[in-house]
Amino acid sequence: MEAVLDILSWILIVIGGTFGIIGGLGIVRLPTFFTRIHAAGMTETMCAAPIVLAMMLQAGWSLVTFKLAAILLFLFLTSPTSSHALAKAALHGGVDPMATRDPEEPEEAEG
Amino acid sequence: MIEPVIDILLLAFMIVIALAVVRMRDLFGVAMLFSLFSLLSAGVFTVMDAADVAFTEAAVGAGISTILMLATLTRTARRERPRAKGVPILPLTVVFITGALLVFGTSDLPRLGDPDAPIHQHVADRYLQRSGEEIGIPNVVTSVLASYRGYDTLGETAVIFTAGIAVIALLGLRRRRPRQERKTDGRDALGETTVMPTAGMADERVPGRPEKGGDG
Amino acid sequence: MFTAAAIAVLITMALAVTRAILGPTVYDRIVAVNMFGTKTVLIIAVIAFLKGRHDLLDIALVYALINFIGIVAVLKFFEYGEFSRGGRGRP
Amino acid sequence: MLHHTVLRVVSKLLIPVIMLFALYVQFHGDYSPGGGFQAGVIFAAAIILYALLFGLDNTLEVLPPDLLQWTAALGVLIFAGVGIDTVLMGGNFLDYNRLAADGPAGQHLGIFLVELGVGITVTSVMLLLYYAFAGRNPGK
Repeated sequence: MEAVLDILSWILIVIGGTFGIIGGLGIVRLPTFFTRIHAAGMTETMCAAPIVLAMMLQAGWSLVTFKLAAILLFLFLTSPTSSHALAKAALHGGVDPMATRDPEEPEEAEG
Repeated sequence: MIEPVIDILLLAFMIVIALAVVRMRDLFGVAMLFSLFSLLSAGVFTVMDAADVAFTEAAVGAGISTILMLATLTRTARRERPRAKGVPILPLTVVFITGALLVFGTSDLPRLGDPDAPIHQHVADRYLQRSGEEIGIPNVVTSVLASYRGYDTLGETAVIFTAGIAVIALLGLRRRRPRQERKTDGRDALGETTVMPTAGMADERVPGRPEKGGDG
Repeated sequence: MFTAAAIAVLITMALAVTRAILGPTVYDRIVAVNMFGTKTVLIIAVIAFLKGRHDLLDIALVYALINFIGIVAVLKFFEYGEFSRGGRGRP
Repeated sequence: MLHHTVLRVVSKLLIPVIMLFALYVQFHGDYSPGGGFQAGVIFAAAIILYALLFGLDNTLEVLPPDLLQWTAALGVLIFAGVGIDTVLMGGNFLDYNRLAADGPAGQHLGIFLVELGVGITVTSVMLLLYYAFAGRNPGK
């Protein structure tokens, strides 16, 4: 049982760490704001959730697990919300999304 | 054994951010980086096991101080003034001498966490050993803060109170008219006596202006 | 086990700091700071587990809540340029 | 920030939780990190979040500055009052042992009251600071 939990935790931590580093690379390497917010949003769920879940598996049934569950719940509530609000603010603030790239329009070369 | 690595990395991030703050002209970006700085210092405090300090840094640094900095930015300009030409010899000298003195001073300090350090020789031992029987609460920080050092905490509370009074005395407070109707636009409820926003601005500019039902 | 998690989170933090400093627009900075806040929550939780001091989790919890307020304040500042407007009614 | 519907809904969920957490920090400070200072700041942060999203005027109706000026003083008064009380009961200033029959019980009560005073003052002052900075027109 202990070994199963350890293996599960390892798997979750590897998943979380991988997604975290991929998202970190994404936020540095991707070209525009809206692609970067995608990378950042991905780390906020796919990096945080597996690592916290792994900790919950290691903690067993205790107050610690409850606190971790609360952290996970708050992160899941706040992170996507702030990402969404930020994207919306940026869209209204005039950042070019570059997603609706129309082949007929030639002026997208400047981006 | 990973802890020193975490510590060093967090401190390195702090140095990088501090340098970036010095170089940056956009004060909004500076406020953002300060928020990162306080996040990092809370991380460092956590590594050092200073849970209460980290907690304070978390609550004050990340939340309130960012908000207050931004609120101050709404009252001032968003960009720093461009710096004057030339190398500022005198300030540089002063800064270098002060920095060198501080570095020299650290050579006298005991190692971090040294049990023979002077700070641990006087009352700390007694607090740690007797707190359980004398105060009876598990968190020694709270017992030192609120009981052994109650005078100091009273002083700190008085300082916070005084700071609040000072800021109100300088900036004044916006007051809602008590019988004011619920307006649909927040901008309609500007002040106590003013109708025009500009007029309100003009006389609120006077610091310490006595207001009706005054605050200072 | 948590050492690996700590290293991964630290690398992510380093990359987020890079973007926060480079960030051409303010929005990039805000994204980086937001992401950094989440990673700080994680690193504090990981440190709590590495040390075996579970009361440190309270700090992670308070960050998870407070970081959001900071981001909302930043957005409000950036959209309105002031804090007294934009309540009920037309913003 | 009316058009941020998601933000408003999520904040409505979060604000009570943040306040509850502040109370936990306030009254659980004997056992875990935290205390009056931190709790006061977190509580003020929850109210500031409300003010950011739902407008300063709504907040001013719930917590008018006049009230906050009184509560800011009240916190210090509670703290100093505990000290005066211990003097009246024959001890030194802030000697909580006098507050109850045996030492630790008195200490518990004293620390509870003192932290409450700190929390009230810090919450009030933080909100007053926010009001003072936010409740004015920008100077441009």
